[in-house]
Amino acid sequence: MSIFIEQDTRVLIQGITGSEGSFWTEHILGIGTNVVAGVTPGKEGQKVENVNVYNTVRKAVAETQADASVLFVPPRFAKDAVFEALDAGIKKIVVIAEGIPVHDAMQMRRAALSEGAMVVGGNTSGVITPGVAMMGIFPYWIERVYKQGNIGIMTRSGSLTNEVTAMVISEGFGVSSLMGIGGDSVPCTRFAEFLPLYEKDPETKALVMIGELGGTMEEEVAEAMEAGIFTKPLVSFIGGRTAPEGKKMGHAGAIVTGGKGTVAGKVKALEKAGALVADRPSVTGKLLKELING
Amino acid sequence: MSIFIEQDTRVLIQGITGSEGSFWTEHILGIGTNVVAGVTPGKEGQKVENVNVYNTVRKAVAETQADASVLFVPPRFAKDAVFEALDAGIKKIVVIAEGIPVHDAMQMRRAALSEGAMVVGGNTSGVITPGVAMMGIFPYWIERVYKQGNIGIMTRSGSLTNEVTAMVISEGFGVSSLMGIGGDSVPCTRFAEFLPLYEKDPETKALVMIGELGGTMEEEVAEAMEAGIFTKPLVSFIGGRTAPEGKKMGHAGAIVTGGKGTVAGKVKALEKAGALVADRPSVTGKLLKELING
Amino acid sequence: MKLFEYQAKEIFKSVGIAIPRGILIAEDEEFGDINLPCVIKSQVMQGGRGKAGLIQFADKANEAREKASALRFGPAKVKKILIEEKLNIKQEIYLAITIDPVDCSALIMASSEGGMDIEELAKTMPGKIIREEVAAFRELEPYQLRNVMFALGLKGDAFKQGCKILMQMFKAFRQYDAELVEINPLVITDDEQVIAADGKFIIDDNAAFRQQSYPLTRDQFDSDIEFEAAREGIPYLQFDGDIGLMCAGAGLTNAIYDLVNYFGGKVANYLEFGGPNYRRAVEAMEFTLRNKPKVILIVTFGTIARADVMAQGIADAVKKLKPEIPIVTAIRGTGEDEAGEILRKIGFENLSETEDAVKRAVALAKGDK
Amino acid sequence: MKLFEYQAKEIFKSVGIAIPRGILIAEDEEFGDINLPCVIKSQVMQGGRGKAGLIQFADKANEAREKASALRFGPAKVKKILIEEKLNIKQEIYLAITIDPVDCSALIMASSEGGMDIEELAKTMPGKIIREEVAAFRELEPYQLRNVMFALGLKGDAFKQGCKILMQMFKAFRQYDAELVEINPLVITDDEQVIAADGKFIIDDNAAFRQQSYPLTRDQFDSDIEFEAAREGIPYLQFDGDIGLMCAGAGLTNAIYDLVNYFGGKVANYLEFGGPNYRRAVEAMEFTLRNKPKVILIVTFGTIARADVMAQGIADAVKKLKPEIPIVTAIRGTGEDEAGEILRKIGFENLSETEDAVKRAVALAKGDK
Repeated sequence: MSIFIEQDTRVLIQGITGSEGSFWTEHILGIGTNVVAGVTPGKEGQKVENVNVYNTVRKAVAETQADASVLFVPPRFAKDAVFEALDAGIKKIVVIAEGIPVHDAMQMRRAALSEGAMVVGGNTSGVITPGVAMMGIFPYWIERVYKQGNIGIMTRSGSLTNEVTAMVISEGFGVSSLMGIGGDSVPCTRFAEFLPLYEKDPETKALVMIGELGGTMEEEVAEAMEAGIFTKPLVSFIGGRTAPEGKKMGHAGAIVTGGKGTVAGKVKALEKAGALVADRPSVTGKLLKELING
Repeated sequence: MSIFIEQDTRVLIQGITGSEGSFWTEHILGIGTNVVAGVTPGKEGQKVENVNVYNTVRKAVAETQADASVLFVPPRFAKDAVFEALDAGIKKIVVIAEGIPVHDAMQMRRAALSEGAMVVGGNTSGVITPGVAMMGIFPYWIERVYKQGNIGIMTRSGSLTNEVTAMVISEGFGVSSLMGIGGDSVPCTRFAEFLPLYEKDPETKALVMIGELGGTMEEEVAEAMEAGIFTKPLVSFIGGRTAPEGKKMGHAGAIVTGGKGTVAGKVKALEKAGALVADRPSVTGKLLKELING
Repeated sequence: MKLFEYQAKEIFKSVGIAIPRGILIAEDEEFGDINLPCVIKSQVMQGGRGKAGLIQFADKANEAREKASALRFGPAKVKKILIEEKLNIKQEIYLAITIDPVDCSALIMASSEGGMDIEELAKTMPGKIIREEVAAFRELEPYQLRNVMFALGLKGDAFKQGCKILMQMFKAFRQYDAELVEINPLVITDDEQVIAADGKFIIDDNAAFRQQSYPLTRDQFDSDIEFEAAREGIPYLQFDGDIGLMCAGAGLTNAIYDLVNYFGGKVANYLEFGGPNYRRAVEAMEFTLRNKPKVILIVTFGTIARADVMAQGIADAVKKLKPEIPIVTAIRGTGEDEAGEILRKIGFENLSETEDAVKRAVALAKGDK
Repeated sequence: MKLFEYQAKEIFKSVGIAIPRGILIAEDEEFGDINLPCVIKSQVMQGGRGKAGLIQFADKANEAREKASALRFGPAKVKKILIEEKLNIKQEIYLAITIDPVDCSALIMASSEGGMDIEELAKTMPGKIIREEVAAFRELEPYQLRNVMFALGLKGDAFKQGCKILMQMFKAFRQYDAELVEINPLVITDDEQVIAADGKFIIDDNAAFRQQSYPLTRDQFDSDIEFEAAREGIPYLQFDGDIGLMCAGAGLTNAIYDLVNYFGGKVANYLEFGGPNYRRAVEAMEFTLRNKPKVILIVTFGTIARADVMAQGIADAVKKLKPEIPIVTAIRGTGEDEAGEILRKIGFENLSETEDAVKRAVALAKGDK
């Protein structure tokens, strides 16, 4: 068992013939993921890493029963690709693209919600269950980060994930499932919406949340903990404690305006709900140990 | 018990200060309907038949807990009024207006479905439970039609309803709840979608469906009967057996094109599902008697 | 409102859908330059124009002129003719957008078997119809264009043109409150141009208040009476029997029409006497009488439309128009007792049962007294 | 991209939202005719213009000219000035549209307490904020305009103008891919005109490919370096410390920024070395050096961005630019062993732990060896 992606999940790769798509298809296959088809309009009949390419998701699903899709398409086409996957009945979608217009992202999230689907991203490294499968772009060959184990990781950041996760691993833990929710201001699925999956996953004993200044996603997790929706131990690191107000540090998610979305507020809410919050990445693993061992 | 509207349903009247709205408010109150508020933008503070008028549905609902609304607004404003009622959380809406653009009607139906609400109409006389309440424009004072009893009536036509119902009453029956679904080609709620309500209504022993050529709504009822969704006796009269192909007899609902939606097809489907179909209005009551008495 | 082919093509052109080069010749106009060989297409509402000889072909200008003249001044009396270049057809495609009332969607239907009637195709080869839906509130997305065009088997430049045509068709469908937009056939020419060789366009009458670019014209109707009634906002249909129907409500009218046939009669016309027309009995009867029926049958069972108001209107109309044919009435509903009284005063027996009224009208039309 | 007030007002005007009569004076321009009394508004990005003396009032043309000159040629060196008629204010309203990421809606916020800062208002009088949401795929409907305007207490002609203004604001919000459209205050004048007295407009940078009417200009940035980096597509932020950061990814950068502060250092600037920039080490280092930091701290933990490619880029940059300040690297991730090897060859010790790197950079900035 894992969350989101299983060994038998039938994965489709949209944009498979592009340079990113074909490069990562090799690695996605490499970890053991069950890739059943690829889609690139106009390239039907080709093969990438021995995976059949179709013109449309509809046809790929009809012929291969794909039930999950990871998208390697440019940001301006992400919305169309997500709609295409949803329309074909796919309920698990990962959107890697960085730079999706926020009005597009709103439509993507809204469409996913109304279809009862889970779209992860955009601007994410995706999803990985080390040793099992991945829909994303993780360097799972880096052993000091992608070691199998019982700690769930969910994160708003690509770059910081390796940093923090390495600290968790260095304390002797491993990772059950890692969900990159993406760094955009409107992620299609929000932190709190993954909690029920982690809660019921027997492989996950505790959860690490890598948060960031801006927005209200960390506060929503605190609320879910208070409401008893998530009851496992949770340790969080939240970047941007000292970030100057009103400055965007690289992406839209990481901005504080008018006192909303401050790290201080997030820390307070999480600690009140029973989580521990690391003030530096390096102590995350130690806090986790502390919390698990009581 | 009744369907759709109960004695304690808190009814709002949108467009209450207009000539149609104020005229029918008197009669809607007259039958005993629990009218709690009216809405006409700009007329807040006025009263119609002692009912308070508000500027917006949101405010009317906040102050009176209205939970159903009947709309007396011109067809070009029907969509906006329905959206306003849905947004305010109202789940039962009756749209009287005739002449709603079909593109508007599609949006109305779609919005109702996604809100889990039931919008009846447009182009309908509405809903009446004789002796209890009404949200509509029925001449309930005509005793040979609006007599209380145990026969549910659902109908696509205003004019034909009185005709057929009179024939049912003349055989000694009375009416439990009458639902006018409206004569437009895109009614917001379709025949088959009312069946679960009639099925569980203890006051309804049998159902009369007044159908019409065109569309597939009668066929959908036959399907629901075959699927066991509706199990009570059903008699139908369907107008337009001899209607010339391609001619619109007054409204968009009543047109046959290309052999689809023929009365013959509907009769065949209904009879196969166990319903009886009258070939003239005058025999509807007799068939009902025959079916009920076995 | 159903548009003429040339009007549909005007819309296509305005949104960037390619149409054949051609000219429209109205009643008194002279011939302009035409591209040869050409197709001469009568602009009439009726279907099956090809079989009826209303579409002709010509290789030379003389021939075209003669054939067009025959259509214009011969028995067909065609008022407008569209003369278009004849296309070199490589493939014909069917492409249409209509309304799905169950899913509240714009339903795109396409088939690589263009030129055929879609209803015929639906019966004989349902698997050949490609469907794509656009729900209310949603837009037609690029992937849907690809779904349709790949399924049609289009490639290269024709694929791109096809995508653009469908996108523009959809825009027109929404923009003009259409009930139907159809291109049949959509032609792919020998040199890979994708061109709308024919066009059907039906605009929702209920949206007329926001769609005023296409006013009603006489050409859209079979008769003067229908056109004039429509201009007055009174639904009127012409048939070929001898009983003139004035009924209130489409549902009841359908039932009466059936009953007239059931009892062996034939309907001359139907005029909608309900809704806003219930106070316009004089005009209504005037239109009905122009059609010269043998008997007028008036059946209503009114809700808003009060029976007494209708009856008074009929009394006024009889006084003013002095019809020389019998009139049968069954005016029921709100105020029916008063209605009976009013009619009795002018010597009419207001019947209570619809079937009795229909039987009497049928008998009167057959010459019984 | 955040627009200047005058740009926001250009958009307002183009969609039919009334703005005060006024003129824009750019750098070298002469004064035109102005409406008196007037407001002299410096077109700068910073907030709190009133308190900073960047907004002035004048009753006479001479006075206006003098005050404008002081702003243009004095220490503020304002490049563009908007001179507008002073409005006779009866009421000030707050009206804005922003994004609700949870409900995926356009969130309309309004308050009858215009002129105040909305965030201040949200803290002190949350009940005074009127909210109305328009979900993705949906349009702003007339009833929603009424909800807002009735809640604001508008009446008569002002009510109608208010409805229209909000509708047009929403159109602009969608059309321009806005993250924020704000009118604060929206003024109702003594003679019942409703006018946008100020305007904020932020366009989503990610939508730049379809929003090309507003190219980046130098005026939008605090420094030449920021402007030039932005033109190259490299995110760059200016701070006032002495450690130049080259990091990959916003998340890691935020953490490093915190760690620098945690260990007592100060950041001079941040340059995004990740994403598409990871192959552009030379340019990246060039921008960083222009800011004259005491030390450069390079931290990455790469996924797509390969550590060895980045390290090679750094080696090339050092060779080309010959920086005279110390450089600390912790370049990890895919290919990190090779990266260490490359860096070792140019005499760098590539650190493995982020904290070690930050501590060393802080120490170096303080003058330690």
